[in-house]
Amino acid sequence: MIIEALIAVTFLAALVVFVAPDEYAGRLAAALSALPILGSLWMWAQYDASGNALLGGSIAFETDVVWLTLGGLDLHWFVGVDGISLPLIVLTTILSTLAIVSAWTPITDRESQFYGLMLFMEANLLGVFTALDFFAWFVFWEAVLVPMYFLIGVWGGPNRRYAAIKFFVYTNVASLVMFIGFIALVFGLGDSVSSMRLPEIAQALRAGELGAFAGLDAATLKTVAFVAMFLGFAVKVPVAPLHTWLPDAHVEAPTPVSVMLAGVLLKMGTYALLRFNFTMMPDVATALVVPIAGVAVISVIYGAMLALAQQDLKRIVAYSSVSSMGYVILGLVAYTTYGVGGATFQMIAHGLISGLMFMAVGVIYNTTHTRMVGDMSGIADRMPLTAGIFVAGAFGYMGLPLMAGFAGEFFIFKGSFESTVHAGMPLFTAAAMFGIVIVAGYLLFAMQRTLFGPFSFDGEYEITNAPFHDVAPLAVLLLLTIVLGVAPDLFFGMIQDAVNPILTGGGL
Amino acid sequence: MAGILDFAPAIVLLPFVSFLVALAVGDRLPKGGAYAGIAATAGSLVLSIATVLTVAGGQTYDATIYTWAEGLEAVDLTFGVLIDPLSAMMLLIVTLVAFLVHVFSLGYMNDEGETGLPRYYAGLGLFTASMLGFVVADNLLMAFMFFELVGLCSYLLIGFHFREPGPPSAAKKAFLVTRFGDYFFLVGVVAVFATFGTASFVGSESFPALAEAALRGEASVTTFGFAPQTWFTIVGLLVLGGVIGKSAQFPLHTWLPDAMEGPTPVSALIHAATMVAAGVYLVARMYGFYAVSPTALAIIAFVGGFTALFAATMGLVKREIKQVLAYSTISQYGYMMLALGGGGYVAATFHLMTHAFFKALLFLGAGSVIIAMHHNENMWDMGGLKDKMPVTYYTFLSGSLALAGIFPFAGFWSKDEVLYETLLHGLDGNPILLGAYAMGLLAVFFTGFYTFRMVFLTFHGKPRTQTAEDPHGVRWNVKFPLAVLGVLAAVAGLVNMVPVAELTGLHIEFLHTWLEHGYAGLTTEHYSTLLQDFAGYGAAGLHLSPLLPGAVSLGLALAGSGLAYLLYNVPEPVRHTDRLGGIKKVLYNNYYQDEYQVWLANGVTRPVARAANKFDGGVVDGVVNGVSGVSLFAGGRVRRIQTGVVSNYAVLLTLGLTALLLAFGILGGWFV
Amino acid sequence: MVPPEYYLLLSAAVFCIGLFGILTRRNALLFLMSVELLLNAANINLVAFSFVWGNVTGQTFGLFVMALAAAEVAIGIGIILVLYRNFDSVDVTEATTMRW
Amino acid sequence: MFDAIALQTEPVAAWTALAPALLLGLTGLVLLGIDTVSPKETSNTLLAGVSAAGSLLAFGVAAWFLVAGTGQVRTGGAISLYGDTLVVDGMSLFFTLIFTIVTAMVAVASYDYLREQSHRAEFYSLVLFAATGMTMMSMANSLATVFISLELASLPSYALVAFLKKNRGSVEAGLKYFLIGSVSSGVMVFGISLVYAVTGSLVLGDVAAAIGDTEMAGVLGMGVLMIVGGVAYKTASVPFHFWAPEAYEGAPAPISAFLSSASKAAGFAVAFRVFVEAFPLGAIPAGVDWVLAFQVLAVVTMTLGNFAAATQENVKRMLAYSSIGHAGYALIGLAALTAGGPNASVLGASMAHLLVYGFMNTGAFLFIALVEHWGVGRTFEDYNGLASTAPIAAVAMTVFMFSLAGLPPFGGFLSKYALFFSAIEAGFWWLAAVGAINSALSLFYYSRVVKAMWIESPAEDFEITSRPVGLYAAVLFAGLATLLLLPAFGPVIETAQAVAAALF
Repeated sequence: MIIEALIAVTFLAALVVFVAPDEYAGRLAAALSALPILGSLWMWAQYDASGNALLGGSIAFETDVVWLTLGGLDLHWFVGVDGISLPLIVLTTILSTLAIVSAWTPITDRESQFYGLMLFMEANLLGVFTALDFFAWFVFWEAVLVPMYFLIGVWGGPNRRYAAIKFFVYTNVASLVMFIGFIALVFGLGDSVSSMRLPEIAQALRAGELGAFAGLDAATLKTVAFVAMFLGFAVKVPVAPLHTWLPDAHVEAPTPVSVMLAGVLLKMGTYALLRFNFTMMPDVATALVVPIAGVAVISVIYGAMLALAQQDLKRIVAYSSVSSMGYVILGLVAYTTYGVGGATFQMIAHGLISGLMFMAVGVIYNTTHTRMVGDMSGIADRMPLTAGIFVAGAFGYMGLPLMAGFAGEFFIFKGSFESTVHAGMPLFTAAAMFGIVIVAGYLLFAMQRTLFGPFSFDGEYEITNAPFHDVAPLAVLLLLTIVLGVAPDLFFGMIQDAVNPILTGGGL
Repeated sequence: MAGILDFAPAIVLLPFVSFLVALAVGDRLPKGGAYAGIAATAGSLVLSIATVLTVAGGQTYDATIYTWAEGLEAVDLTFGVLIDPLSAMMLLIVTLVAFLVHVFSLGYMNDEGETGLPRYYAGLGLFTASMLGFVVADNLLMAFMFFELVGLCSYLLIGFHFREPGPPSAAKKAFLVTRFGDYFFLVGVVAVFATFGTASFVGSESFPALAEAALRGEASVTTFGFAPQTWFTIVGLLVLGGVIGKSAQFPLHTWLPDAMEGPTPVSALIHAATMVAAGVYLVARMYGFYAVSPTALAIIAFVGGFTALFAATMGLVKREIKQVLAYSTISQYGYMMLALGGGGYVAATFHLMTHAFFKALLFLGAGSVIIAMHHNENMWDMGGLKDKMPVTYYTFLSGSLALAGIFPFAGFWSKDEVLYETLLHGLDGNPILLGAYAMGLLAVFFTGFYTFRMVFLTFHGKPRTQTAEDPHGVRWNVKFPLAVLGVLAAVAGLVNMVPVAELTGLHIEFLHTWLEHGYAGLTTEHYSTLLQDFAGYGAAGLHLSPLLPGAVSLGLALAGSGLAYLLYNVPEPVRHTDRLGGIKKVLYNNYYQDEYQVWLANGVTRPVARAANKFDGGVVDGVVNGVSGVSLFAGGRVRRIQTGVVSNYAVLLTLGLTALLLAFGILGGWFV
Repeated sequence: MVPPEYYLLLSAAVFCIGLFGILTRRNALLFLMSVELLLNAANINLVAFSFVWGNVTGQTFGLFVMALAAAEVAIGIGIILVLYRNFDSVDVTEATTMRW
Repeated sequence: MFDAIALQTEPVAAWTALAPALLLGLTGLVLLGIDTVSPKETSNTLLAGVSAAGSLLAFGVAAWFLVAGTGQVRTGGAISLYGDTLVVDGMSLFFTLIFTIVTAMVAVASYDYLREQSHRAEFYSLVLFAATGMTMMSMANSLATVFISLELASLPSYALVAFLKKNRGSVEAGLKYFLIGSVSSGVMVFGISLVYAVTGSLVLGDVAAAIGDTEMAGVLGMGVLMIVGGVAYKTASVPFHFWAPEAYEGAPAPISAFLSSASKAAGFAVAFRVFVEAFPLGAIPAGVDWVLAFQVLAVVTMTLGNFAAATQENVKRMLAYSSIGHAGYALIGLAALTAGGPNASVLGASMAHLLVYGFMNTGAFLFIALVEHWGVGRTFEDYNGLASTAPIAAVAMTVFMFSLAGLPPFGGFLSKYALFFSAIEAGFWWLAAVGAINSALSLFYYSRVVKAMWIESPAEDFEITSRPVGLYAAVLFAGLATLLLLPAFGPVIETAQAVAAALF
């Protein structure tokens, strides 16, 4: 019941905050959002399950009741966690609180609505990462869009209307495509499944019980469904060339929302890819390894090149997210312990680091009211602490050893280089790895131009050290990044444990 | 197990603690945390000496101290400490130089009233710790991780004066160029894991051992469809990428001269003992892996020889004292690479050691000169300083003699052995080595020239500026390190006097004996067998007396120095290098190396990025917006059907019905 | 006796005439009358085939249709009346304030 | 379980199964009675109250019957009345629920909407008579009763649309609605006559029995297609949809709600019964492929509706087009039928969608009524910043919009996805795909309303003084229902599919 409690508490918190007066909505939201953190940490401490939730492993904190019946299939309220979802839950709760705190400065109107929506989004995210029944999961998956639409649309920058609707419609189309693909798959399984519970479907698919459906023979149906679902999730990740909603959304969104968007929402895509495509249909995934690894490499390099061309700090970080998530795809398709496990770890690592970077950019923006590289120089002179953390975060983003980013990336590189799914994997890996040079390039250029050199700033704002509650979240994130970088086993153990079952059987 | 070696991790941790202290409370400590750093490095130094002594006693140490990532049904990734003669010697060098640099910094930074000292000492501490961690690393992954941390520290320290335009840019360049090399290194690490399933340096399960076994057909490893030796060569060269970057070998040497933007003690640390040495040390550390691949060896040797000459020529015409030293550094590390490639494992280590001493000395000496000259580095503004600052002068002189390779100073012995080994193996019928040797030999002449051009311009003749008339004095904290190093630069060579041994028959090549100890797979004998079996070095078994080659190189060194003496040891030296004309311009601009690399970065990459950005905005996003645009346009057209005139509705309704009727009529065949 | 196809043709003809009227007449009343033609075309079928099949279902339904036609006209006239009040004409193409 | 069994075992009491319809009709008469007793000072409250009470009572009875099992398989199947021309079964009761609840909401909302109007009694009674007609439609088991009940539903609607006699828009809407309606009913009745010509019967069962061995497939086909036309008119589907945009835009907003929710549902009720009972897929001659016809109509209708809605400036008209689009979705219920396929779940999904649609769409139109009541303009721009002055109502409207767009956590999400789900189940994944594309587009224009209310800032301050109780009550009730239909969707879809199964 802990999971239900977690989600319910967060929903209630959202309601409470929504009706709370604006003056202390922010403080209240932060305080209330501490509860989910405690809950998730308690789960982490109590976690005793092993194996992959979808492939017969034991499921922690499980609940399973029938919700309704549709087309002869039971839809369950079926939630639980395993080594893949638990780290993401911890990430979600922690990042949400930090994002809320980081919102105290920039968000100045309709606060109660803002924080209410943030908590509402957190609740749905928790649902996404815990639900193990397709329909329940899909409800949360779609429900995340609603608060995000408002958060971008109401509190966003000048071009927020366009960004919000683009995000809204683009990702919604993706979900529909994915939905059709998955449902076709379910009916292709025919009587071998009696419900929409993901474990049932995953095991049936890996057992090769898929039959012909709607005029498509089993093999074709499987491939078509795989592609449809991959496209659907790829938009969320986002994988180039389906990424164009992201920069707009990030640039327009207020900092805390960017943090959640980059830190958690993108992980929904990779999490779903892992849970659905790569867990359920490894045979198709390995058959399509070349295109998949191809788009992964393209995302890495192309995204990094785009970041290199940006002048807006936030756009730089936004595009670099595209780049970093490309690594995750590469790791997933490798089908090795380090590859898939590293991809999962990289979700957490990138969640922390991109959150850190967006917050740092936000703190700079709060003081300077500009994000343009050309508008400022040498601000490390006036806000050394922020600059210092910015530098640390940037090096984390470049994959500095003993920070979480390096762990994730190295695991992925190791795993995909030694992968046997395709003879070309070492080449794909080497190509993708060049991203670490480009990322260093654009981040170093950006820092040199903005933080260092003689101080100059053409704006009427007084540039001083940021308030404590702006910098504190940064420090926390930096600390977490280093802790995870020094001791990746905090999560990596349970991740591997949950990932390994995926790597055997199922036509591999 | 010997107690003292169990404290080896402390050697690494002490400076790290000083980093934390300086970072946390440095601004509340006297001297901005300097004492913490000095104490820590002193402690490390003592421990290192103890370590060396223990190792001399024949003990070694290899233990996994931390499992970084425990693999489930996969390999573990661990941190371990490996203490053998090589790492012990390197520990000594690093801690000694680091300690002296900390002391010197009191004079160079504190006394000069620099701001941000906690940041500076934190940087130094972390830098030392990272380097020591790299030195004791017992596997390639750990080595890489600390290698990267070293890079980070170099970024932080070179960019210490971040308020000026120059340093941040230099720091960025240093990190970026080395990062480019590290990219290949990382690919190499991953490849090593994929090939051998382990990355440890030592033991029968270490990857060099496995490589050897594989070539001897005693083990099988994944070679991705290549012949084992070919694949090992590829992997070795990938790792070498990182070496070339960090050790500033051609073509990735360009960052180093710019790195002179950093505070001079930092330059000393970087060039003498830490960052740049890391590359060469890495090759020595995994020498067993390179020894099995003649191609890799040849490439290493050739790159080294070429770099030695190439950098030396650039050093000829520089105006700033630190620039000369920078190019000399590149050149000297070229020698070490040459030695490694040429099979002179001991020679390389030897030169690594002597160079550490005399180059640290030269940089610190330059630092003290710069203090005296109120941070003016232009040699043409100096002159006649030898009377005003004798300590600096004589120590600097000792260092210069060592650098130029003049008998009996340290540099002579090591450089001489480098060239000797290379020649020896070259004569086995290895033309590439001979070519590399020729370049190395030629570089000796230039080295002598630029070294003494520097000395004479700086210290001899008449003072050419007001500041040179009465220079700013320096205190004990500057003189003490100079003194220590000055002595070492003079005598360090005595530990390995191969030619003398040759003459007298005495066994006084201590370094050889020193490096014959330790783990079976990491000794000089083992390496020479490997070289003989796989690279054919020494296969012919011909003997060559070291005397003649020694004499030749010494002669060249003297010639170079002598020419410098003739030209520059005069009261009013003139810019003789102007006679070189166009060549000088080329040399002065470093063969336009920077230009083309900057062009690659800004002239090629950025336009490509901009093009990609245009493409992204225009095509990729254009499609997205196009779809919505088309839909809305279609919607705008569709609604036009609704004309508002009810008669039209009736018409359309009828037409629609009729269409349906006809379509289905024909489909269903009603009209037959 | 008359074969049933003829009834179908007749009713179809009447239906088409009604439809033609609907498409061509702009006067609301004429439009209404044309609609009546449609209904009567249906009645023809109903009555005729009631005779053919020999049951009275069709005829009964025919009566219902007439009744409904009357009711429809009643409503229709009312609407046309307010149309005239508001648009000063009974031309159905006049009322086009709402479109697209 | 009460005496639901008794209801049908004792023939004398069989007519009591008509209770919902009778209650609605009686309420209408009572209203007229009240008006005749005191023509001058009839209290609006009384009228609204009576009509609301009557329809709610009917709702209650229908719900009770549904729960008790009246006319359902578990109690011996459909109750057939008057020579099998009317049947009371699960489906009719299910649809009755939709009609009655919508009627109740409309009645409550009209309390405020009609405050300045005269002839209120007529208004309410017309609404109730129309509702009666719709209930009859859901029970009609003979083409004759189908046509009569359809007219009984239509004729009051014409008058209601044109109710605002001084308002050109209302009158124009009435005219167009009436003219197209009369033409369509002419077409439909002619179709019926053709079917009669072929089969010699009007009772659906007998028709089904007779079509098997006919040599006049062509005539039958024309007849069937013309009945399709009649249905298409009632459900506002292409090509008989032309009346809808104007009628919904011009009519008093509560009536727009009534027509677009209840009347549309009634059309589907008729369609489901007629085509499943009278022209079963097994027995129908090869040439007469009405499923294909509905597939064409479904695709064209949803596409046209959504595309046209995407570029409207007037919110009410946008809703009108969106309601055409939703007719397209619901048509999937007929378009995805296959001989021996999962027809029950397809049909049931469509019914469930109509129920949810009944709440969310009614609510949306009633919100428009509220805004008209405030005298705020009708375009998107006029809605700018509405949330700041009327947050509660704005929240409700947001719920309706997102639910119509098919976003969680609202009923519309599950009903729409249940529809696509069953379409794919029946193997018509392409229908689902078209639906998906359309709903993506619909997300765009629905969110325009939300954007206007929440994101845009008002041009000038509204002077919103009143907080009309009735409208608020109705809107909030609809909003709450839309929200609760997500968790409570289980019983809805299961009932719908169970009663749909009884048809096959």
